[in-house]
Amino acid sequence: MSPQITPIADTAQDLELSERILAPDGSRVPNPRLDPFVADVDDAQLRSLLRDMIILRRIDAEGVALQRQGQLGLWAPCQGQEATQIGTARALSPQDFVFPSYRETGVIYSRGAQPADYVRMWRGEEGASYDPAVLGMAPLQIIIGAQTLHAVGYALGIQHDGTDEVAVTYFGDGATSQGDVNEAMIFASSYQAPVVFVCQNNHWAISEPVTVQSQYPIAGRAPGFGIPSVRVDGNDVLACMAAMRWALDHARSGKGPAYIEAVTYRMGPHTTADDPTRYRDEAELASWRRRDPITRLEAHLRAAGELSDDDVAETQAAADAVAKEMRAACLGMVTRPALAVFDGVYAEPHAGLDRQRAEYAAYLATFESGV
Amino acid sequence: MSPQITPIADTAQDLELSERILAPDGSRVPNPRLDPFVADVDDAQLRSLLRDMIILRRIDAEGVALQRQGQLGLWAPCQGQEATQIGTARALSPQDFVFPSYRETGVIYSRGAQPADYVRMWRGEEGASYDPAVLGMAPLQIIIGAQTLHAVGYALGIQHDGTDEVAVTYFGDGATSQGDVNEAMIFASSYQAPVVFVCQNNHWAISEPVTVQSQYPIAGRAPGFGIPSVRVDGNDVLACMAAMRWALDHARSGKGPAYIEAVTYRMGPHTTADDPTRYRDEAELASWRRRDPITRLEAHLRAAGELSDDDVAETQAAADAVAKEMRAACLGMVTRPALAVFDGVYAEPHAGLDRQRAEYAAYLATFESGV
Amino acid sequence: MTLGKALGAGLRRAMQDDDKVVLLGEDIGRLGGVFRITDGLLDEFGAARVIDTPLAESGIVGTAVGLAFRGYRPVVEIQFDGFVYPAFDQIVAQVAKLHYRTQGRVKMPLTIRIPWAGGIGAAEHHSESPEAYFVHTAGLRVVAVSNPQDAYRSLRQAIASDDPVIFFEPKRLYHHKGEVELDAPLADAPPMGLARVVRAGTDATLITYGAMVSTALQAAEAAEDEGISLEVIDLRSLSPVDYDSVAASVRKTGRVVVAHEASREAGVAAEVIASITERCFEYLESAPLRVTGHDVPYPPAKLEKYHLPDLDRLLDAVDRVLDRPNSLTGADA
Amino acid sequence: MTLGKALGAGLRRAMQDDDKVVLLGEDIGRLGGVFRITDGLLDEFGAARVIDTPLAESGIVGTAVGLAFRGYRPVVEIQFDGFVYPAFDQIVAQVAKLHYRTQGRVKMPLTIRIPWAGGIGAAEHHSESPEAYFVHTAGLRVVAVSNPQDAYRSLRQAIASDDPVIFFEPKRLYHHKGEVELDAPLADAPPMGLARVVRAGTDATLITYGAMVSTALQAAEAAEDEGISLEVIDLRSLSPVDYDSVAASVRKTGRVVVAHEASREAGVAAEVIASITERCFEYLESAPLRVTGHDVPYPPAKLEKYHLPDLDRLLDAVDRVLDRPNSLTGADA
Ligand SMILES: Cc1ncc(C[n+]2csc(CCOP(=O)(O)OP(=O)(O)O)c2C)c(N)n1
Ligand SMILES: Cc1ncc(C[n+]2csc(CCOP(=O)(O)OP(=O)(O)O)c2C)c(N)n1
Ligand SMILES: [Mg+2]
Ligand SMILES: [Mg+2]
Repeated sequence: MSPQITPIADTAQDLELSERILAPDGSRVPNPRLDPFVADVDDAQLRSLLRDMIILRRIDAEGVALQRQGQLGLWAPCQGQEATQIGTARALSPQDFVFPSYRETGVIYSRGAQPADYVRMWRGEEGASYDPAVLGMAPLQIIIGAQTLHAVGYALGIQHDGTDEVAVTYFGDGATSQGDVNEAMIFASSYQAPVVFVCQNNHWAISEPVTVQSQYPIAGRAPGFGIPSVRVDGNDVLACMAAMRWALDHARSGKGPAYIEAVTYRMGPHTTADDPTRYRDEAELASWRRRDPITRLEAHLRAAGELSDDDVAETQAAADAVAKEMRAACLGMVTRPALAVFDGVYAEPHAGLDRQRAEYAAYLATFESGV
Repeated sequence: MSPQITPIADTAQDLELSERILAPDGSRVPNPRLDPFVADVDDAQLRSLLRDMIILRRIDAEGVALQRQGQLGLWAPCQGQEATQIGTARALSPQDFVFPSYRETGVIYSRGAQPADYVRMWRGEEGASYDPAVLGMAPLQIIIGAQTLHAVGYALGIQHDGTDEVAVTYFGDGATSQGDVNEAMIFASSYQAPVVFVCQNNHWAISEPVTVQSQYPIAGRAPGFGIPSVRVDGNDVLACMAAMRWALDHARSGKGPAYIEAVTYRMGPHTTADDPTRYRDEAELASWRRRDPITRLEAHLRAAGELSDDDVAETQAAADAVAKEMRAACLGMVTRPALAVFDGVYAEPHAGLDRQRAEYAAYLATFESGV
Repeated sequence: MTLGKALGAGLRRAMQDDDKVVLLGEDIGRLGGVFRITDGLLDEFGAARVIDTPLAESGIVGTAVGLAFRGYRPVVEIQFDGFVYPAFDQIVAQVAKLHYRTQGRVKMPLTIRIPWAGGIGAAEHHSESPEAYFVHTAGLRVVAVSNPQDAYRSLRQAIASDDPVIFFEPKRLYHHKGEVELDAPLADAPPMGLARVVRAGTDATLITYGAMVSTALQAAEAAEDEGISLEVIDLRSLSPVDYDSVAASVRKTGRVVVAHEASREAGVAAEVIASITERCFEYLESAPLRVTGHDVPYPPAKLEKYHLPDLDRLLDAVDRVLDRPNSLTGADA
Repeated sequence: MTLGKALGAGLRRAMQDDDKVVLLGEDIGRLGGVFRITDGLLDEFGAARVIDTPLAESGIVGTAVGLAFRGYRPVVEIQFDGFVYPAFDQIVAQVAKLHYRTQGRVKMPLTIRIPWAGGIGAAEHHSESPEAYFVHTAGLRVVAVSNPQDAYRSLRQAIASDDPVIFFEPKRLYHHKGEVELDAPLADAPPMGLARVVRAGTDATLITYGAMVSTALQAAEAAEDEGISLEVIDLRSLSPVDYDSVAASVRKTGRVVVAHEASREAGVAAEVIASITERCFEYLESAPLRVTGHDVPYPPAKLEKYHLPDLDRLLDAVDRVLDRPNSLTGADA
C-alpha cells in the first residue's frame, strides 16, 4: 500500500543509490540532473576545490595531533567528509548563514576562518570557536539536531526581511532520529522557509551504523514532509557542489526548503576519545579508503593532465603552513582569569549573579599575598 | 528532484485522495485494495457497526450535556469521527493494547467500557478513567503525541515475548508535528515493531487547520520512514475497518509497523471549552455534515433494504439507555477524601512524602471538632 | 482592565514600539490564543508577526532561537504550563546558554509566556507550577506576575530585555481586574528584578508570588483582626530574587513564611529560605516555614483544593512561625 | 573494583536475577557505552535485552515507558548528563506521573542512569548537574552514588524498585576503586533512601553527595589537623533525603555546610538547608552555608576549576560556619 523503499544495510549498494558526477576512479559520468549546476566549473576551479580539500585534511590532522599532545580537550575529525563539506560550502554566498553541528571543520574553513577559529572551543577556552557574525555561522552545536530548528527560525527571519539569503544547516545521519530535526522539516515546510538541510550520512553515529537510525535512504524522508530532496555521493565534490547549488537556488528563489543527503564516510574515530576498532571492520574502512574523495578528484585532474606533482607539492606546503598557523594560534592562547567564569551569562545586570561574583572575588582575594 | 506531492489545502479535493468503500451517498464503490479485508462483513455486521456509531454519538452527546450541566470539568467530543473510531477499534483483538489520545471515546466504548469509564478523568475524580488492564488500553493521554512512543515500547515488549499481539496508537493531525510522533515512527521502523499508527486527521488542531501542520497528505510521511501507510476516508466505517485489518495483519505477521491516516472531521468544538465559530466557517461544517459517517452507513443499509425505522428506533433507545447509565455513574461518583491526594504517588514508601502526609493529616485533624 | 487584557495591551504596545517583536505559538492567531491574550493582534500586525505554529513546543522555541539569531525579539506563548517540557532542552541548553556560549555575540531576547498554575479545575498537565526548573537554570530570568499593572509593565520589560525571560501568568487571575497605567513611560517603571512590599507589617513576613499574593493579603487581613501585623511581599522576579527587599523585611520581622503552589522539594521556597538564613540568620526568631503544594503530581481537579495552599494553611503557618499554634485558624477552639 | 565496573556488575546481576530487565541507550551494545559500563552485556544477554537505540532521548525514555506498560523493567542509559533534557517531558509528564495517574495500576519501574557532573575537562553539555530538576519532580526517586560498593548495591536496588529512579553516576569517579561485596544479599543492604555518615565528627556537619564526598573527606582530614572535627554525610538518596540522619547530625554539631557542583539557585542544597532549618532551628549555632557551582552555565573546560567547589572553598565555608574566618584555608596568613 506504500511506495517500496529499498533497505540499505549494505554500503556498496548504498552508494549506488546516490547521484554522482565523478565515479570513484575519477572518471566523469554524465548526470543530466546535476550537470547543469556545475557547467561553469572549469579545471582551475576543480584544482581549487582539491586544494581546499587537501588543506582541510591537513587542518583536521593537526587537530588530532594537537589533541594527542594534550593541547586540545577533544577533536572531531572530518577525514573522509572533505568533499561533502567543501563541495556544499563552496556553493554558499557570504550572506547565507550556516547552523553546523560539531564536525564541520571544512565549512568553518570555507567561511574564511582565522587560525584560532578552529580550536577555541575544543581547547576549552571559549564556548564558541569563532564570532558568528564574522563567519556567518552559528557556534558549533553539540546537542544533536538542535541547530536545525535555529536554521528554520533564521530562515523565517530572512523571509520576513524579504532578502534572498538562505539558512543552511548541517547534521549527521544519527541526528535524523531526533525529534528536533523532524520538527525542523515540518516548520520549514509549513512556512516554506528558505532553508537547506544538509545531512552528512557518514554511516556511523559513534558506534551505531546508520541502519539503527534508518534502514531506508534518509533523503526519502523529506518528500513526505513536502520537501524536495536529493541523495548525493558525498565523496564526489562536484556532485555535492551541484546538489547544493540546486538546493540554494530552490530556497533562494522562494520555493521553500530543500534537503540533501550526502552519502559519505567517517574515516577516523568519532572523536579523539573514540576507538572505532571496537565496533567496525577494518574491511569496511579499507573499502572506503578506495573511495577517498581527495584521491578521486586528484585522479580526475591527473587523468585530464590538469594536475602536476608540483601542484600537489605546493598545495601540501600551503596546507602545512595553515596547520602551523593553527598550531601557533592554539598554543598562544591565554586562558581567561578566574572571574571570567561569570562573564557573559546575562546581557544586563543580574543582582544574584553580581553578588556571587563579588563574593567569589573577595574569596579569591584572600589568597593574594599581603591581603 | 523529488516525488511530487499535491498540497491539500482544500478539503473536498482532500477527501478524494483517500481510499473508500462507501461513497458519501452510501453507495458501495469497488476498492480492490480494501475490499478483501472486509469480504466477510455482512449486513448484520454492518448493522452492528451502525449501532455502535449511534450509541457512541449518544455517549458523546451525554458527555457534552454533563459538562454543560457542571458535572464534568471538560469533555472532548468525537462527533463526526465515529466511523474512524468504531471502524478501526472493531478490527482489534482483545489482546491488542491501545495507546489513545483524549478523544477516543469510541475506542473506549469498543473495548468494553463500563459506564463510569467514560468520565472519571473528565469529572476530575481520577487521573485515569478506567483500568488499563481491563480495557487493554492505556489511560487517556493529554500530552500530544507522548503515547505513540509508549505504543512502540509496548510493541517491542510483544516482540520480545514472541506473541502475536499488536500495539495500536491513536493521535491527531496536530500531533504529527510533535518530535515524539516522528521518533516513534523511527523506533518502530528500526525495530520492525508490531505497532499500528492511527492518525485521525479531523482537519483541525483546536483553531489550526491541518495545513499548518502539513500541506501534504500526512500518510505520505510514513513511507519515508520505511513504514507502509494508507490514507483512508475516515467517515467510511467499512474502509476504516478494512484499513485497520490490513494494518493489524501486517504488524501481527511480523512485517513491522503500519500507518493509517483516516481523513475525517471534528464536527463539534475542540472541547467544551472551545468556540469554533471564532475560527472556522459554517460552510465548511455544513459540507461535512453532508458526509456524516452515520448518515452514510444508514443510507447504505436502507438502500439495501437492511434497515427499518424500527431498527433505528430500537438502537436509539439502546443508546439512551447507555447514556442514562453513564449519567447515573457520573452523578453517583464520590470524591475521595482529602488525604487521597497523597495516594499512589509511589509504589513503595517514601520518607519525605509519608511525613508530609502525616503533617497534613495532623493539620486536618485540628479542624475536627473536639480535637 | 483584566490581567488578561493588560497582557494583550502589553504585547500590542511592544509590537508597536519595535517591529522586531514577533509572536509565535499554538492558536495565537485567528483564535487569539486559548486564553484570548493575543486577541486582535493577528488583524493588527498580520500573520508574519503573529505566527500560528505547528503543534511542537521544541519546534516553537527552537524556531524562536533562530529568529533571535537574525535579530528578532520573539515572544513565545506556551499554551499551558504543562506543555513547556517538550521545549525544555531548547530552553535549558540553547536559550539559557547561547549568550554565555558566545560571550554576548549572540543575544537571546526571547520572552516565553506561560499561562500558569492551578485552581481552575482543569485536566492533568493544565495546572503545573514549573518555575523552580527555570529558576535553577542559570542564564534565564524568571518573572511571575500577580496583577494587571505588573503584567502590563513587566511583560513589556521582559520583551525589551536583551536576556531571555520565562514569564509566568497566573491563569486563574486572567479575569481579575485592576488599574493599569497604559501610558506611563517604561523608563520610569521599577526595574524588572524588584520585589514589592504589597502590605507593610511588623510581626512576620509572608513571601509569595503569582496568584497566591491575594491569598497572602487575605491572611494579612485576617491576622490584623487578631492584632497581628503581617508584611506581605510579592517577589515578582524569581530569578534574580530581590533579596535586598526580602532581607530588609526579615530583619524587621524576624519571622518568615514562604508560600507557593509548586511542590516543596527543591522549590523556590527552599531557595528563598536558604538565602534568608544565610543573610539574616541572627535576625531570625523562629524557623522560616514553607507552605506549598505537596510533593505529589498535580492531583485530579476534585482534589486540588487539598493540594493548593489556601488561607487556612497560610494562617496555620503564621501561627506556627509566631509560636502560637492554632490561634489564627482557630481550628482547635 | 572500579566504580564503573561495579555498575556493570550491578547491571549484569540485575539482568541475571530478572529477565524482565532490559537495557536501552545509545552505543550501549557493541561499544559497551561510551564509558564501557555495559561492556560485555550484549554478548551475554543478546540484542533483545541490550538495545542500541536510535539517537533520540525522548524516544528512548518513551519506549522504555511502553516496555514498563508491558511488564518490563527497563534500564535506560543517557549518554551524558546534558543529553537528558530532550527526554524531560517523557520523564516529568509520563515516567513520574503514570503511577499516580493510574493509582498504581500501571507501575513504572524504570531506572534512568545518567553519567554525571564535571571535572573531566569535557566539552559543553558533558558536565551538567541536573539533579535538582528531578528532585523537584514528585513521583521520581533520585539517587547519586559516590563509591563502588554503593554503586553496585543501589543500582540493583533501583532496578528492583517498583518506582522510577533517576540514577546519577559521577563520571569522574568511574575509574576510582573500592571494595565491593558482590555476593551479599540485597535484602541485607541498607534501604536505598538512607544517607550514610561517612565520617563522624562533632564541630560541624558537611553534607554532600557524588564525587564531592571525597572532597568533603579531604576537608575533614585537613580540619582535623587544626583540631576541628567534621562530620561528613553522603546523602546517597536525593529524593527522598534521609532527614532523620541529617537532623541527628545537625542536632549534634549545630553547624552545617551543604555542598554540590550544581548551581546554587533552587538547588538541592537550598532544599537541604530549608529542611534543616525547619527541623533543627533551635540547634543551629550559625547560618547553614552552601558551597556550590556558581549560577552560570557550566563553563568551558579551562575555567571549570573556578566553577567547581574544591577543597579550599569547602574549608573556607567551614571556617565561616565556625565563625573563624580564614583559619583553615590559611589564606590570609
Ligand atoms: C542530544 C544528544 N544526545 C547524544 C549526544 C552524544 N553524541 C554526540 S555525537 C553522537 C553521534 C552523532 O552521530 P551523527 O548524527 O551521525 O553525526 P556524526 O558524529 O556522525 O557526524 C552522539 C550520540 C549528543 N551530543 N546530543
Ligand atoms: C504537548 C502539548 N502541547 C499542547 C497541547 C494543547 N492541545 C491540546 S489538544 C491540541 C490540539 C490537538 O490537535 P490534534 O492532534 O489534531 O488532535 P484533535 O484534538 O484534533 O483530536 C492542543 C494544541 C497539549 N495537550 N500537549
Ligand atoms: Mg554520522
Ligand atoms: Mg485534529
